Amino acid sequence: MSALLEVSGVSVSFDGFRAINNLSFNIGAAELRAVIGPNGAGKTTFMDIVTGKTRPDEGDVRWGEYSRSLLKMNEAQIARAGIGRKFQRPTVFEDQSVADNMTMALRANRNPFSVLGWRPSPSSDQRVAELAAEVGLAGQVNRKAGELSHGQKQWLEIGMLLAQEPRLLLVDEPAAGMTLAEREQTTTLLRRLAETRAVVVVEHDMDFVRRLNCKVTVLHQGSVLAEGSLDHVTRNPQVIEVYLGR
Amino acid sequence: MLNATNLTLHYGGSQILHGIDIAAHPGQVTCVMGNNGVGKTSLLNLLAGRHPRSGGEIEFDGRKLDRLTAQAMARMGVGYVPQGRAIFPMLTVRENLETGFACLPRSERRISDEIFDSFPVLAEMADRRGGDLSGGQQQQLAIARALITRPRLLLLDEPTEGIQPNIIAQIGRVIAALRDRGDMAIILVEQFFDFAWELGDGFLVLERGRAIMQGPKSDLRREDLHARLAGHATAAE
Amino acid sequence: MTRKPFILRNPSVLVMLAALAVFTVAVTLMSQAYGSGAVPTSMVKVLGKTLCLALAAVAMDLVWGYIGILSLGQMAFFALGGYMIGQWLMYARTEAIVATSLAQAPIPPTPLELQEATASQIFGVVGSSDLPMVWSFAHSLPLQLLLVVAVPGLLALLFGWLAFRSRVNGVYLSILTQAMTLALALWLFQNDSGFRGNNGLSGLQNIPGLDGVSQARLSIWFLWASAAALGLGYVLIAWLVGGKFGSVIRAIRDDETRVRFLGYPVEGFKLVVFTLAAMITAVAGALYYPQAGIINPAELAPIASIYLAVWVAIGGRGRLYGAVIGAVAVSLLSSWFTGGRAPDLALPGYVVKWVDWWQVALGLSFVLVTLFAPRGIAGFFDLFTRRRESGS
Amino acid sequence: MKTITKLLMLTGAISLPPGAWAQEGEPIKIGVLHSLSGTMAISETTLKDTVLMMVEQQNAKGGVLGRPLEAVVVDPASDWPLFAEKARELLTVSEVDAIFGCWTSVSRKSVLPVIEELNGLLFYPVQYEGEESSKNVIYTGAAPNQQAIPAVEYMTEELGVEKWALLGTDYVYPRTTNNILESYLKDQGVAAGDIFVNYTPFGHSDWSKIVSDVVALGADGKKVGVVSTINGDANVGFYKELAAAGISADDIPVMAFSVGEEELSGLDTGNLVGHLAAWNYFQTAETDENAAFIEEWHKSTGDESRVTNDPMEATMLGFNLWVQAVEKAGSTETDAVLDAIVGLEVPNLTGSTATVLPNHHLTKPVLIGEIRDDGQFDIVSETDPVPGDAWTDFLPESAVLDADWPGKECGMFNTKTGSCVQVQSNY
Amino acid sequence: MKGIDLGLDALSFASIYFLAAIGLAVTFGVMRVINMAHGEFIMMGAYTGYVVQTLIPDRTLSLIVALPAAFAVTFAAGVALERLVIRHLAKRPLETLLATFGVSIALQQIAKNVFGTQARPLTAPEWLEGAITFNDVISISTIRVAIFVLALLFLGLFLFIMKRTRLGLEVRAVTQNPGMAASMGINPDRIAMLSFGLGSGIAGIAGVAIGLFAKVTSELGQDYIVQSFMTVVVGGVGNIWGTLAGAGLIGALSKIIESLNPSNTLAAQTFMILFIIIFIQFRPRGIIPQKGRAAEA
Repeated sequence: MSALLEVSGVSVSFDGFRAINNLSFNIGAAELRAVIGPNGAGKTTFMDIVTGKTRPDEGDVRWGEYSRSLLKMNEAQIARAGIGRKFQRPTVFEDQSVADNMTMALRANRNPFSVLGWRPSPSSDQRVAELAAEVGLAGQVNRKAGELSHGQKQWLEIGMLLAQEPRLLLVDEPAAGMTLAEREQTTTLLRRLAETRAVVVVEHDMDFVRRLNCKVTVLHQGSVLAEGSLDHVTRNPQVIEVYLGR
Repeated sequence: MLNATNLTLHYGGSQILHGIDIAAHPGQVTCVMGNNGVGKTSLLNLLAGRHPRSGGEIEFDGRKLDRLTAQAMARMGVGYVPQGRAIFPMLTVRENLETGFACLPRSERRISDEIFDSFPVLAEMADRRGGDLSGGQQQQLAIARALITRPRLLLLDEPTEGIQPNIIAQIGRVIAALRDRGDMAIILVEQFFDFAWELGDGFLVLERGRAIMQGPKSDLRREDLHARLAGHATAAE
Repeated sequence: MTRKPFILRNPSVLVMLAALAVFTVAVTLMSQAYGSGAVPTSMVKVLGKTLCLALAAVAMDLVWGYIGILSLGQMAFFALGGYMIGQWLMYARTEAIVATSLAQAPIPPTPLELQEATASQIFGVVGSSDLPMVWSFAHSLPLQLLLVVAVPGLLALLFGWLAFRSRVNGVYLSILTQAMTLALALWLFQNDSGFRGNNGLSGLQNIPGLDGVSQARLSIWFLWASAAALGLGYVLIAWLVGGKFGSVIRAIRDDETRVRFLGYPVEGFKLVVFTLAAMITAVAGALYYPQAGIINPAELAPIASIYLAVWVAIGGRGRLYGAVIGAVAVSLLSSWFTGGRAPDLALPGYVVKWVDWWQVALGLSFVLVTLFAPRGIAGFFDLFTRRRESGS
Repeated sequence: MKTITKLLMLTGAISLPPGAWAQEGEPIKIGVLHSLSGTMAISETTLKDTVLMMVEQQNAKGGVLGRPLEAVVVDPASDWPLFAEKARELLTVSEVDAIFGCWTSVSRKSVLPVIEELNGLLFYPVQYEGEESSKNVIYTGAAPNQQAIPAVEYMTEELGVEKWALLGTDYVYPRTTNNILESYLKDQGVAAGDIFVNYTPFGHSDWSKIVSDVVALGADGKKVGVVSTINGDANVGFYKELAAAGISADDIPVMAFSVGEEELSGLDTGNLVGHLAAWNYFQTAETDENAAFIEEWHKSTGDESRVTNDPMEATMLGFNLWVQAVEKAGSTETDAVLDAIVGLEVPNLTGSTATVLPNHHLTKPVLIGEIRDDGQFDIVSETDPVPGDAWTDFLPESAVLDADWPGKECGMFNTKTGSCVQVQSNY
Repeated sequence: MKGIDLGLDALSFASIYFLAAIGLAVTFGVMRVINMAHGEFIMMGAYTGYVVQTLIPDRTLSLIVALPAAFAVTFAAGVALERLVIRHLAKRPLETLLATFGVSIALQQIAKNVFGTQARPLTAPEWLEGAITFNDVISISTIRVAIFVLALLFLGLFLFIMKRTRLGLEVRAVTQNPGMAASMGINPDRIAMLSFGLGSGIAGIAGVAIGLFAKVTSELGQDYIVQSFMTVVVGGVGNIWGTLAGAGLIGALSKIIESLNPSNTLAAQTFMILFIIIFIQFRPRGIIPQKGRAAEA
C-alpha cells in the first residue's frame, strides 16, 4: 500500500527546544490512526508541520500519488490539496450563520474571483442541509454560530471539515468537552469517514481511542515511541513508563 | 482553612459547575478527580480568583470572600500551580521564582534554601530562561514558584501531566512533605489515579460539572473510586 | 431555501439609495442653479465633497470593517485619484488658454510649441518649463481617467503584495501603510517630482471645455456625479460583502489562520479587497478635488488617513451605512465649526470659544465613542431596530 | 466726553463727512480668511487679530461710508482646499465686500480661482514669490524685488559675501526666490560652484548636516553668506544649530526673508545677534505712526509683550487702502474699488508712503535689520520705496511680462507679442 | 574626514530618534499599547521645560528642575490615560490607536489654547552651547553630545529598571502572562499603569531634550510620532536593543542618503521611508526579532 502522507526524518526546534525530533510517519489512503502521547510530545507541532503552519528544519513531507512535497506549499495550498484540520478548540466563525460557515467550507474553487462569481445553487443549499443534518445541526442552519453550545460548535467544525471533502483529516482532541453520547456519535462518524479517506486523531482519552479500534502511534519527545494496535502499544514497557505508567 | 459551598460557574452561556462543595484543611490533600473537561480546572481557577463565580460561598480562614481577584488570593496565601505550568518563558528560573515576592514583605524577599533543597535542579538552572527548561523541570519550577509565596493553601492542577516517572515520584515526595509539615492545605487536581490515591486525604469526583462522589479517604474504597473513574485508568491495569 | 434578489436581502441598501436620491433631488431643487437658491453653491460643494468622503469611508469600511486591515494610507489613494484627474484638468485648461493667446500669432504654433508653452505656464512658477515625464498623458482625458484607477490600484497591488506576502499584520501593517502615505507625501512635496511640489495642482474647479457653465451649475453636476458614485460604490461593496466573498473576508478578519486551513488564499483575498478599495477611494478623490479646487501633498498627511478611520469608527465599523453616517456627521460638523458661525458658550468664569475648543471636543468624542459606543452611531440603530423587533 | 472729543478729532483728521461716525445703515462686511488652527495658525492668528483691531478702530472712527464694518471670521484650518471653500462661503453666503487673508502661496493659489470667478477682492499681506498678478488681488506684501534682491546687494556690498548658501523650505516661494537669486548672482559674476542650494521639508528639525555643509563651503577662506527662505518653525532649529555650532554672524551672516519678530519670540536671541533679516517693516522703526500702531496693538491684545511684524503692517496698509478706495469710489463694489485704488497712497509705518501701483503691488522701502539681544531688529539699512514687480526681470520668461492692469484685460501681458498670456491667473 | 563627520551626524540623529522612541519602547514595545498621543507627551515635556524656565531664570538650575518636573507631569498624564482609556480597551488594540489619536488632537489643541500658537523658547544652559570642534570638517554641537549621552543614560536606565528592579521583573511577568502574574500576587493593573506612566515620563524627559535643540510648539510631537513607531517596529518590538538598532539604522540611513543628495533633504527622507517599508517586508519582525514560541502568542 503506497502511503497517502509520508513524513520522513522531520525535525524542528523552537529556540533550542526540539519539538519534533527525526519523526517519520506514514498513513495510507483509507486509514484511521490515533496519535497519543503526553503533553509536549509534539502532537500539535506534528499537525502544524503537515498543514504548513510550521516549517521543519529538516526532513521531508510528501503527499499523494505523485509524492508532492508539502514543504513548498503554503497552508491554503495544502488544504486545497486535500488535508483538512480540526482544531482542539472549536474555531468557527461566530459572527456568521451555520449555513454561511458551511457554505464557506464547501468544496469549490477558492480563487478570490471565482468566489466573487460563486452563487448559491439548489445543489449547494442541499449539500449544506445534508451536512447540517449529518452533524445534528439540521434545525440550526440559520442561527449564528456564536449562539451554539460548545458541543454544537465542535459538530459544526466537523461539518465544515466534511464540506471540504478532504482526503486526509487531522483531528485534534475531538471528544474534549463532549458528553458520552456525543463521544460515541463521534467515534462512529470518524470510523465511517475513515472508510473513504485517511483520518488521524490526536486524543488523550484512552477509552475513546479504544473505541476507535485502530492503529495507534505513540509520540514521545518529538519522535515515534511505538506504533501498532492499542493493546500492542499499551504493553510496550517504554510507553507504560512515559505515558501510561500509572 | 478553606470552605466553599454550592459553587456554580458559567462561561458565557454554558454552565460549567453545578453546586460544588469543597473544603481543604491544613495538613491534608484534597484530590479533585474526573475526566477531561468535567470542570476540574475551572473549579481550581475559581478558587484561585482567576474567574468570577456565578454563585456559592467561599470562606477562607473563617472570613467570607465576596469578589476574588487572583492577586488578592495570592497575597492571602493561596499558591497556584496551573495546568501546563505557565512558566514565564522569557524570565530566568530565578526571576520566575522572584515573581512570588509580590506576596512577601520586603524584608522576607529571598529564596529559601529549602526550595533549592526540594528541587536541586532549579539551583543548577537558576540563570537559564524558563522557556529553555524541559517539561519536568518546568513543573518543578511551577511548584517552587508557588511555594515562594509561602501559601497556606496550595492549588495544584495536574502536576504529573506529561512528566517522566522519576520526576513524578519526586513531585509526589515534595507534596507529601508539604502535607506532613501540617500547616498547609493542598488541593490537588489529578487524573493519575495511583498518584492521587497515594497522596489524597479527601476526594471529590466530578462529572460534567457535578460532584458524583465525595468524602474523606477513610469513607471511600479504592475500588469504588476507581470504578467511578473507569475508562480512564483501565489502560494502566 | 429560496433566494431573494440581492436588493431585497439587503434592505439597508435600498434605504441608503432612497435617502441618497431624496437628498440629491432636494439639494437640486434648492440649489441656485436649478431651484430656489436656498442652498448656496458653496454649500452644494460642501455637500458634494462630503458624498465623496462618504464613498472613501465606505471603501475604508470594506478594508477595515470587513477584512480587518486598518489601513492608515487610504488618503494616499484618494489624493492620487485627485492628482490624476487634476493633471488633465490643469493641462487641458492651460492648453486652451495658451492656444487662445497664440492664436493671434502670425504663424500658428506647432503641437510641440503648444506643449512647451503649456508646460512653461504650468511649471514656470515653480521654476521649470519642461513637461515632466509623469505628465505624458495629461493631454488625454480617457488616459488620465484610466490612470485615476490604474495608478492607485497598482500602488495598492504592489504595496499589498509585499506586505501581505510577508504576513505583516495588525498594528505593524497599520504603521507600514502610514509610512507608505508619508513617503508618498514627502515625494510629492518635492518640487522635482513633477507634481508642482507644495503648490500642488490648482484651479481644478474650472473644467476645460465648460468655460461657459457657471460654478452653480457645475457644482450641482458634480453633486450628481458624486451621489451616483457613492450609490454605485455602495451597491458594489454591499454586493461584495453580501455573498460568499463577504463571508470569506469577514472570516479572514475574525480568524485568518482558520481561513487558510479552509484552503482559501488569504493573501489573494486581501490583495483583491485592498486594491479594489484603493480604486474606489481613488474615484472618490477624482470627484472630490475638482470640487475642492486644489490638491496638494498636505492632503495625504498621515493624519488625514487616521481621520478617515475615525469616521468609520464613529459611524460604526463593519456596516456600510455606518461609514456613510460617520463621514457625513464629522465632515459637516467640521465644516460648521470652521465656518466660524458656532456661537460661543458662556460658562461661569470662562467663555468657550468654539474656534479654540472644537478640536478638543472632537478629539475627546473619538475617545468617548471608542470607549462607550464601540459599534459607533450605527450601533444605536441596532438598538432601535432590536427594540422594535422585540416589541412587535 | 473725552473719548468723544478724541473721536471727533480723529474723524476730522482724515476728513470724513460729518456724522459718518453715527454708524447708520447696513454694516459692510469684510471677510477674514486666516487659519486659526493647524500648522499655519502660528503665523496667521496674529493677522486675524490685526484685522479685527483695524475694524474696531475704523468703527470707532465712524465706519466706512457711514456704515459700520463687520468682520466675518472663518477658520480655514491650514487646509488648502478649505481656503477655497471658505472664500466661496464668504463671498456668496456672508456676502463680504473684501477679504483679508491667506499666508502661504498655496492658500492664495487655492483662493484665486474663486475670487476671480466671483469677482471678489483679496488683500494679501505676505511677502511672496511674485510671478502672478490677479485682477482681484492687491498684494500688500513684498514682491521678490522688494526684499530678496536688495538684501543680497547689501550682503555683497556691506558684508563682502562671496559664496552663497541659499537655504529654503521646499515650496514655491523659496524655490522661485532662489531661482531669481541664482540668476541674479550669476549675472553678478558669481561662479555656479560658489552657490549652494538646499531645500528642507516643512518643520525640519535636524540641521546638523546642512549647517556643516554650509561651514564646509567656506573652507577655502572665502566669505560665506546664507540667504534663508526657511519657513516657520523650522527656523528655530536652524538658528539653534547655528548657535550650537559656534557660528556667529561675523563668521557666516544669515539673511532671512521669513524670520521676523514673531519667529524670534520662540528663540533665545543671545546667539543670533548680528544675523540679518530683510523686510519692509520692523517693529523698531522710529516713527510716530509706528509708535501709535504698537500702542494700539498692545491695547487691543491686552498683552504688552506681543510683537508687531511686517505682515501686520501689510495688513494694515491693505486695510487703510481699501477704506480709502471705498470712500473714493463711494461704493464697495469690487470693480469700482479696483478702479479707485490704483494710485492711492497711504503712509506706511516706517516714514514713507505706500502707493498702489497699476500692477496691484505697492511701493515699499526695503529694510535690513540686524537681530538684537532682545529679539528685535536694528535697522541697518533702508532704501527709498521700491515699486513691486510682479514678474521678475531676472528670469527670461517673465522679464517680458507685465501686469499693469488698468486698460488691459490681463495681469500676464506679454510686452513682446503685445498680447495677454492668461486672462485669469489660475496658478 | 567627511565620513567621520557623517558618522557623528548619524550618531546624533540616531540618538534623537532613540530618545523619542525609548518611551514608546516601554509602552508599545513591552506593553503592546499603541499610544498615538506619545508625541503629545513629548510636547508636554517640552512645554514643562519652557514653563520651568520662565519661573527659574537660571538655566542650569531650571534644566535640573525641568527634567524631573517633565517626568512627573507626563508620568501623571500617562497614568491618567492608562486608567481612563487604555485599560478599557485592552482587548481592542487597534481601537486604542483611535482613542489615543483623539487624545492626541485634543492635547495639541489644548496646548495651543494654553500656550498660544507661537513657538516658545527653551534654551540650553551655556555649558551646553557651542560645539566640540575637532577640525574644520568634524565638529558636533555640545547639545547633541548631551543628547547622545542622555540617550545612553536612558538605555542604561531602561535596562536597569527592566533587569534589576522589582518593577521591571513584574512588568516582564505581566507582559508574558498577566493571569499567571496575578496568581503570583502581582497586580497587573497597577503594573500596567506604572509602566505606562514610566514610558510616558521618559517621553516627557525626551521632550525637554528635544525642545532644547529644536522648537517648542504644540505640533512638536507630530514630527516624531510616525518616526518613533517606525523606529520601534524596524528594530523589533519588545527589545530595547532592537529600538537602538532601529534608531541607528534610521539615523545612519538618513544621513547617508542626505549626503548623496545634499541639496534635497526631502528626497532623503522619502527614500529613507521607502527603504524602511521594503526592509520590513523582508524582516517583518524587525532587526532583532523576538524568537521562539513566546513571540507567537
